[in-house]
Formats: sequence, structure tokens, C-alpha cells
Amino acid sequence: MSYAIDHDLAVAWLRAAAAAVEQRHQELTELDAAIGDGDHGSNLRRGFVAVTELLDSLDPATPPGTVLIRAGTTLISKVGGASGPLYGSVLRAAGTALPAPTADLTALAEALRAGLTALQKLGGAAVGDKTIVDAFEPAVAALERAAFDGFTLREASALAAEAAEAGARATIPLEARKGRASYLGPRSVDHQDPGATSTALLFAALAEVSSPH
Amino acid sequence: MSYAIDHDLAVAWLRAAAAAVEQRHQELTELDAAIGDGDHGSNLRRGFVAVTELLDSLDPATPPGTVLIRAGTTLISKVGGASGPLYGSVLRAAGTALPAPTADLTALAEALRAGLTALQKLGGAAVGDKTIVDAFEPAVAALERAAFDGFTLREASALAAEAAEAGARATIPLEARKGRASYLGPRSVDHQDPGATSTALLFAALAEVSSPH
Amino acid sequence: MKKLINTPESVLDDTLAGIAAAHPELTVDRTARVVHRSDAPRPGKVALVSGGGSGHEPLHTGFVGPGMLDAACPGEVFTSPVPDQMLAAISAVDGGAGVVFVVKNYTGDVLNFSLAAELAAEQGTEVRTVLVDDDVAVQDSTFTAGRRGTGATVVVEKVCGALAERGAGAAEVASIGQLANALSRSFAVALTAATVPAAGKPGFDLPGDEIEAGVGIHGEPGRRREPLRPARELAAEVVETVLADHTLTSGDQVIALVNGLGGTPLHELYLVYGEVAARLAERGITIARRLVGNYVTSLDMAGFSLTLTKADPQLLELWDAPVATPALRWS
Amino acid sequence: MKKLINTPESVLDDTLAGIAAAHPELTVDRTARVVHRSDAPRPGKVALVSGGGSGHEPLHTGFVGPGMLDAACPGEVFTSPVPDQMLAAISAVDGGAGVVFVVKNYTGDVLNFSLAAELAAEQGTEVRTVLVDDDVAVQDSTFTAGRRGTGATVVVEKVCGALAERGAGAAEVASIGQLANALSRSFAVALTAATVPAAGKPGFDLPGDEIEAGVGIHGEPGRRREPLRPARELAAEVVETVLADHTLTSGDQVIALVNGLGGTPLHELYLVYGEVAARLAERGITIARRLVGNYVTSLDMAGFSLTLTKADPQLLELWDAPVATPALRWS
Ligand SMILES: Nc1ncnc2c1ncn2[C@@H]1O[C@H](COP(=O)(O)OP(=O)(O)O)[C@@H](O)[C@H]1O
Ligand SMILES: Nc1ncnc2c1ncn2[C@@H]1O[C@H](COP(=O)(O)OP(=O)(O)O)[C@@H](O)[C@H]1O
Ligand SMILES: [Mg+2]
Ligand SMILES: [Mg+2]
Ligand SMILES: [Mg+2]
Ligand SMILES: [Mg+2]
Repeated sequence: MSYAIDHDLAVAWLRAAAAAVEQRHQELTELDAAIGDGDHGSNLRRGFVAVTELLDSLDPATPPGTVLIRAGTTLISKVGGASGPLYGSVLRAAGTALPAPTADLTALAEALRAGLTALQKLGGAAVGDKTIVDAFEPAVAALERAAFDGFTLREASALAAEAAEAGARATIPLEARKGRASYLGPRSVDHQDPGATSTALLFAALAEVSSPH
Repeated sequence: MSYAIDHDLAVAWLRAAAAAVEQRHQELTELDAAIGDGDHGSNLRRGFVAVTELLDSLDPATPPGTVLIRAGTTLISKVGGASGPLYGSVLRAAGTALPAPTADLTALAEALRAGLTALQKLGGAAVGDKTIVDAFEPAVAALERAAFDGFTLREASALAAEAAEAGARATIPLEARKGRASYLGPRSVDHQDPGATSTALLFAALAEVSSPH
Repeated sequence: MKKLINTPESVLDDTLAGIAAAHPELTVDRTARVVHRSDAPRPGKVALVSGGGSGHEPLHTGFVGPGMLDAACPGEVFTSPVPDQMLAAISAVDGGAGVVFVVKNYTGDVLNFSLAAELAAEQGTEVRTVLVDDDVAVQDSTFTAGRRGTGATVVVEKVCGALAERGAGAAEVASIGQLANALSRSFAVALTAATVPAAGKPGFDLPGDEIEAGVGIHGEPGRRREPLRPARELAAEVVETVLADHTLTSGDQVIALVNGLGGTPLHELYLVYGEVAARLAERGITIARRLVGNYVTSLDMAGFSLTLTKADPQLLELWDAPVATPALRWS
Repeated sequence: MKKLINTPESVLDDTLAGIAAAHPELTVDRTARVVHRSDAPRPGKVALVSGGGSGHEPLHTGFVGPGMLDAACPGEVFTSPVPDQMLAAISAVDGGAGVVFVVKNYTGDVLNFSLAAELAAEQGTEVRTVLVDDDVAVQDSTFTAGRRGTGATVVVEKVCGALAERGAGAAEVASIGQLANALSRSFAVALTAATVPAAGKPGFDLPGDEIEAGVGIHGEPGRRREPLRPARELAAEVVETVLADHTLTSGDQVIALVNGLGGTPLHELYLVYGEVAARLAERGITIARRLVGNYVTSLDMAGFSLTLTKADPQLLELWDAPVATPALRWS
């Protein structure tokens, strides 16, 4: 079995994520305006513009894990809000778990599980709280299953993207219990969580750049 | 020829004016909102409510001139703005010219001319400046002509009311040169002046209460 | 209309009740509608009295206190006060050393304050008047009621108050005020119209992408309607307009006031101030002192005004003198 | 959207440029995005640092100066600052006597300030944190992010600043802040929604006769929608709501803050304050100190919040201590 992630894939993934955020930040902001404070799109956009600059200046010998760590640090330095430290910590924890120049799908899934664990440790949210976790958890679970079943990155990341998207949509009927949306109580119901939605974008970006693999 | 004004007519006139202001203050305020500061109706309403209280407490032996003087003083004390001192001075000057218990139409016209003179001395406006003067001057002129022609108060006041109304309407195409509307320059054109409009109400009130005479 | 009021008729009285509760250090006479210093009358001190329609808060009530006004006479919303108020103010604060009125140039204010001055003179009190007319949006010609008094009122009341506090005579206090006014020019732009409570709806309609340039502080429309532009361009235009009517040249010092009209949040005013400061710096004009905030407002109107007062050392020194009022306070 | 800005992206930087120009007595580091006292670091003095999203001005930048904050870290509009800012602030103002953060309880602020505290600890600087969570509109349960920090922030920053100025240790400064927070409760109502510049339109639609009760300061909708009522009734309801969650009884003293949310003019705030004061007087609660004005705003939102801090003699004494900042100034 060929490896799943290397420097190029890490960079390509982050670039695709940046492009997706650039294209859909308005939509994320609108979702956030409905049940939050209307900045999620601009927050991520600011962060991924900085990540893109970082990528432009990276040595091609940088291991994929280091790419993720440095992107995570950039998000923490640029985004602010809840999503900056949360996504930043995800990437930093995931990157830390990928020290080698290449890693297989199982290692990638494990690394993203480590990212999710960091996210949950920091934010204290569980599935069902109407947060990033609602999309991230099923996506990681899908990756893990696919790795166990011997799927390719292409197949696995498509499944993960689907799971993340379904998880994001599943936040609609939920009442938020973490983040700003929790202030609304029952009025947070019937809105899709912006953070879960941006997580779906991230996994869609991974699927997109994994197609040739 | 019977007398034109006595205590009862002065009181009836002011009560009719108060009723007209009460009924149409919103309209005056709207005219003022368009080219001024949106308070002419509320200003006069506040003043005429106080005038009504004054009238309720007046000795029936009070000469008509004193009724007007005290009503003018009340307007000065209660209205504020430009219209308070202006209308107050009109009534005070007119009242001063009517010391006797009764007066004929010529004396009434003279008294109102004295009121107009006081108004113009205070405010410095001439006909055509888009102010109270544009309705007041033609109304006084009509009264004077009617007195000279030997008309009754009923006939004379109807002519004055018509002239005031025409004068108020004639302010529409004018560019204001006094009061707040002058700040708008050419943009004051195509609006009827609120003060000229309230003057038309005052002369209509006089005509109304003069009908039985 | 969405306002935190009880009824349109009771706005003035209810606001005075709040001012009375919030400022126990001042005396608020709700019947006479006068707010005055509690230590007045102060024998030998010129009494500085101002007033005008309400809806411009903190002007004038927020400027009552040591180092500034002795008394303020708030009229109904956008309506000048009546002479009875000024007479009540005089009897509360006149310490026998003379009275100076600060009057913004509006027909209503001028007429009511003049009547009050006449009545006071009949009672033996001589009153001097400083007429404030700083708004360059209005032509000062015989075809208008003259320039309006706006932001410069703060400067005039501050320097007159400082001089009066030091025991200067009435003539001197009035003439420093007249000087400050003569050295001041202002211009305002509105992003939204003001809503007078009794009228119940905005004074004019302004589409979402347009502004009114040259507005006053009474909700009346301005001289012209323009497209909304970035703050940098708007500030540059306002600076141009004010300077075109000023005698300022490179090397001069000014007191600058970037003033909110009531509905504009502070961060936007700071942003505008930054642009104004940059434009003045380009021309070599130094902002020696400044205020950024809501000082002379127009109910809930969004927008700002710029006032520039050419500042000589005497004016700066009086500006810096201690003041302790609800809205201006330094020592 | 009608705002006095250049571009939504440059609001923070352009505002900082204005603050820098307007307050030469402060140091504004536009690159690090930190506003701090120019006389910092002051050896032996605990460094008091706060910050949060922009759009709440004068909070926090307007509270930097002697007697209050040593530094403020303004984030993007409604977005908490990033840890780099807090680290830059610490290196600018840490006088070696310890650092205290004042953090409003929002997930983003808590996360970013905690990361900063961790990183500072790694560099050998111990940071203590006062978490402000006074808003009774939010249930403080495991099913929410906890109560939001709003108006009480002003009280916390004032009393911590006063104590730090006197040379108290970091533990003492932090605990007076925690006490002030514990004794404070707030509640807000909005008449209009705020418009975040980057979003370009109001955060929610509010019909002309309705209000949002229980809003925070980030433009999010409140707990419920209600008809707009006279100020007297609204104030009474807000007082009830705050007291229902407070331990105040007849004879107690409070510091009261009637705070505008950015788009409400001062005369309405005074009017509301009058109603609040009357309701508290009926219950035998004495307002020992008060502020009426725009202190913790939410961009252009119209509405007000009420904060009541139960005031013991120590808090009152610290409240009265001299302060010299752009937004609070007394001596
Ligand atoms: N405790 C948490 N755990 C996981 N995700 C969270 C948590 N709090 C908030 N989020 C996510 O962050 C998103 C909001 O991010 P953003 O708008 O950028 O930050 P802020 O809420 O500070 O404005 C929410 O939609 C939610 O998905
Ligand atoms: N100098 C003047 N002479 C005569 N009438 C005047 C003058 N100035 C203003 N007015 C009249 O006063 C009216 C406005 O009155 P009002 O709205 O009550 O006062 P204000 O303008 O102070 O708000 C104008 O419509 C105009 O007719
Ligand atoms: Mg957000
Ligand atoms: Mg008017
Ligand atoms: Mg008026
Ligand atoms: Mg945010």
C-alpha cells in the first residue's frame, strides 16, 4: 500500500482548504450571524490567507507534520475567536503525530483523531453539542473505518467528507450547548452550526486533493 | 355698526384656534419635519393647551386686549422655538392696541397690523421670505380693506382667512430666507411653510367664531 | 420609532429626572427646567448660562459644573427654551458680577434668549450674549438666518467657563467666547436622519447608500445628498470644506472636535479622527488638543461633525484649565 | 450597511490609527495590536492586561491609563484577540510583579487568553486571570458556555486597576476582581441589531415594534423577543431580572451602570437611569455610585444594559480612587 500523506499532500490540502474558505466565507459568516456573532467566515479567511503565505515560503523538505504544526500555529496567531485556537490546536496535535516524511492512511486517521482529542480537551464539547465536533468526529471515524478496511486515501477521504457534511447538516435540529450559540438556548435550533460547516469544507478539501492518489 | 370684538369673541377665537391646533398639530409637525426640525405642531399644541387653561380661569370682565396679551405671554412662556416669541409678540402687541371692552372692525384690523409689525420687528422677515409673514400680511391687508369697505366681521374674517390660506399656499414655490428652512437653500422650495400654515389656521378660527356676528 | 422613552410629551421631564438621579452633585429644578451648580450663586463670579433645545445631550446640561457652565436651560426636544427658564436660571446662579449667555444661532434660541435678556434688564440684571455660529454649511448672508451654532459651543462654553472661574469680568468672559467662536468652523455629515419623538418618524428618508452633507443638529436635511464613501474620502472632504472657510495655514495649531451625532459608535469616530488628523498633518496644521466622542448630538442621528478652532496660547491655556462636569472632566 | 469605515478588513487598524492620534498620552503599537500606558513597565507594579474583540469601545482601549489597565489587546471586530497580542502586551508592561488578565467569559476569549497564559508561563511569567461573567440572561450551567462577561468588566477593571496602582500583589489584585465580578449582575435589551462590518447587514431582523431581551454584546439575538414598551416598564423588567439573580436586599448599596450599546443617545440613557433609580429606591437599595453612558458597546446596536454591583466599603473606595483614561477620568 502506498503512503497517504506527504509534504505535497499536506500543502495541497491546506491550499484547497484556503480556496474553499475564500469562496465560501460569506456563507460561513451568515450562518454565524444567525446564531453567533457573524465573524466565522472572516475569521477563517484571515487565518487561511496567512496559512497560504506560510505555504508559499515553506521549504519543500518540510515533513507533512511540520507543515500542519506551522499552519496550526499560524491559525492560532491570526484567527482569534473560538475557532482559531480550536482549529489551530487540531492541526498542531495532528501534525505532532506525523513526524515522518510520509505516513499511511492509518497514521493519518490516528493523527486526525489526536487533533480531535486536542480540540475536545480544549473546548470540552461532545458530539451533539452543535459544534465543530459534530462534523469532525464522524469524519475521523469514517477515515479510521476506511483505513481498517484497506481503502485508498481517495476512497477514505471521500467517505470522511461525506460523513463531515452529514454531521454538519445534523447540527440543524440541535440546541447548542457550547460556544456562542448556546446563549440562544432553544432559539439555536433550526440553524446549521458554522464551525461544523467549516469542518465539512476542510474534509471536502482533503477529498478533492486526494482524487489523484 | 356693531362692535367686532369683545371679551367673548377674543376667548372664542383663541379656543377655536386651540381646537384647530389640537386637530392639526400632526400636519404642522410634518410640514416642519420636511424643511425644519419637526416640532411646529407640538410647539403650538403645548402653547395652546396652556392658553386654554388660562382662558378657563379668566374673569369675564377682562377686556379683549388683555385676553390677547395674557395669551401672548402664555405662548412666550410655553412654546419656545421661533414660533413662541413670534406669535406671543403678535398677540401681545395686538392686545395692547385693544384696551377697551369692545372695538370695531377697523380697530381690530389696526391691532392685528400692530401685531404684524411687532412680528416683523422681532423676526426681520418680509413677505416672500417663506414665513408666518407670508400668510399674516395678506390676512391683515384683507381685514383692513374689508373694514374700509364697511364689511361685517363675518365677511371680513372670511376674506382674511382666505387670504391667509392663499398666502400659506403661495409659500410652496418659495426659497426660504428666514428661520430654519433657510438652511436648506434651494431645497426648501416645493414645501409649504409650517408657520404660514398655522397662521392660516388662526385666521380660519377667527372666521369660524365670527359667523354668528 | 424605537426609543427608550415613556411618552413623546414627557421626554424632557423624564430625562431631567434621570439627570437629577445620576448627578447628585448638580441641582436639577424640574419645575423651572434649569440645571445648575449646587454651589451657585457664587458672589463675585460671572454667571455663565446656556441652553437650547433638548436632544443634543450632553450639550448643555452635561457641561454644568466647576470650570464651565453655571446653569443650563434645556428646552423641549429641538425647541429652544422659553425666557422663563433663563430668568429662573439667572435667579439661581447670578452672583452679582454679571451674566453671560451662550446662545447658538437659531431664530428660536436668539428670540427667546433676547426676550429673557430684555426682561432681566428690566429687573436690573445686565446680560451679555455670546452668539455661536460656526457651521460653514450655511451661508452667512442676509438671505439666511445666518450660520448655525454647533460644535464650537463646547469650545466657547469651556473657555468662557475657565475665565469666569478665575473671576474675570462679564465683558472679558463674553469677549473670549466671541473670539473662540470667531476662530471656529464646523461641518457635519449624516448617515441617517434623526427621529423627533413627537414626530414619530425620521425627518427625512435616506437611501442605504447615501448621506446628507451639511446637516445641522436639528434633524433638518443638509445642503446636498451624496453617495456614501469610505471614511477616508468623507473625512478629506469635510476637512476641505472646513478649511475653505478658515484662515488656517501651515504651522497653525487647532483644537479639533470629532463629534458624533448620537447614533454613531465611538470606534467609527476614532477611525474618522485618524483620517482627519492625517489630512491636517499633510497641511502642516497641528492638532494641539482634541475631543473624540458624542458632545453635540442630534438625537439618534448617525454621522459626525468636525470643528476646528484656531488655538492661540490663551485659548489653549483656558482649554486646559480644570473642569468638572458630567461630560468634560480634567484637572 | 452605513458605517464610517474604509473597508471591513481595515476597521481594527484604522481605528487604532485614530486612537493613536487622539491619545498621544498612550502608546499604540499598531503592528502588535496593543495599546498600553507609555510609562510602562513600572517596576514593582502588577501589570493589568485585558482585551477582547473590537466593536465594544471604549472597552478596553479606553480604559488604559493610570488607575486602570496597563494594556489592552483589541481583536478584530467581535473576535477575541490572539495570544501573540497578549504576549506582546506582557512584554510591554510587565514590571516583574506579576500579570493579571481580565477576561470576559466567551469561549474565544477564554481559549486565546489561556493559550497566552500558558505560553507566558513557559517564558517564566506567571499570569493570573479574572474571568468576568455577569450576564444573567445566560444560564450558568454545564449546558452552556457559562455566563457572558459584559458591563461588570468596567467595575472589575476599575477596582483591579486602583489596587494595582497602590502596589498590591497579583493575588490580591486578582481576588478583588473576582470579588467585584461575583457581586455583579447584568442584563441587556436591544432595540436594533448590530451590523458587523464584514457581514454587511444586521445580525437579526427586528420589526419596528419589537425588542430583543437578554442580548449579549456581540450582536447575537437574545433569549426572547418582546414588544417595545415604555422605558418605565422596560427598566422595571430589567431591574427585576437582575435582582432576581442577585442577593441585594433593602439597605444595600450598589454601583450602577446604565450602559448604552452604541446606537442609543445619551438622553435616552439618562431617562432609563431615572427609571432604574426609582425602581431601586422603592426597594430600599441605594445607588452609591453610578455611570450613565456608552461604556461596553456592541457596534451600532441600540439598547441598554444594566449592571448592578453590590458595593462594600472597600469596592467603593477603590471605585473612587483616581483614574485617568480616555473613557474614565476622575481624581
Ligand atoms: N467549545 C467548543 N468546542 C468546539 N467547537 C466550538 C466550541 N465553541 C465554539 N465552537 C465552534 O466555533 C464556531 C464559531 O467560531 P467563530 O465564529 O470563528 O468564533 P467565535 O464564536 O469566537 O466568534 C462555532 O460554530 C462552533 O462550531
Ligand atoms: N424670522 C422669522 N420671522 C417670521 N417667521 C419665522 C421666522 N423664523 C421662523 N419663522 C416661522 O416659524 C416657523 C417654525 O416654527 P417652530 O417650528 O415652532 O420653531 P423652530 O423653527 O424654532 O423649530 C417657520 O415655519 C416660520 O414660518
Ligand atoms: Mg463567531
Ligand atoms: Mg420647528
Ligand atoms: Mg424647534
Ligand atoms: Mg467572534
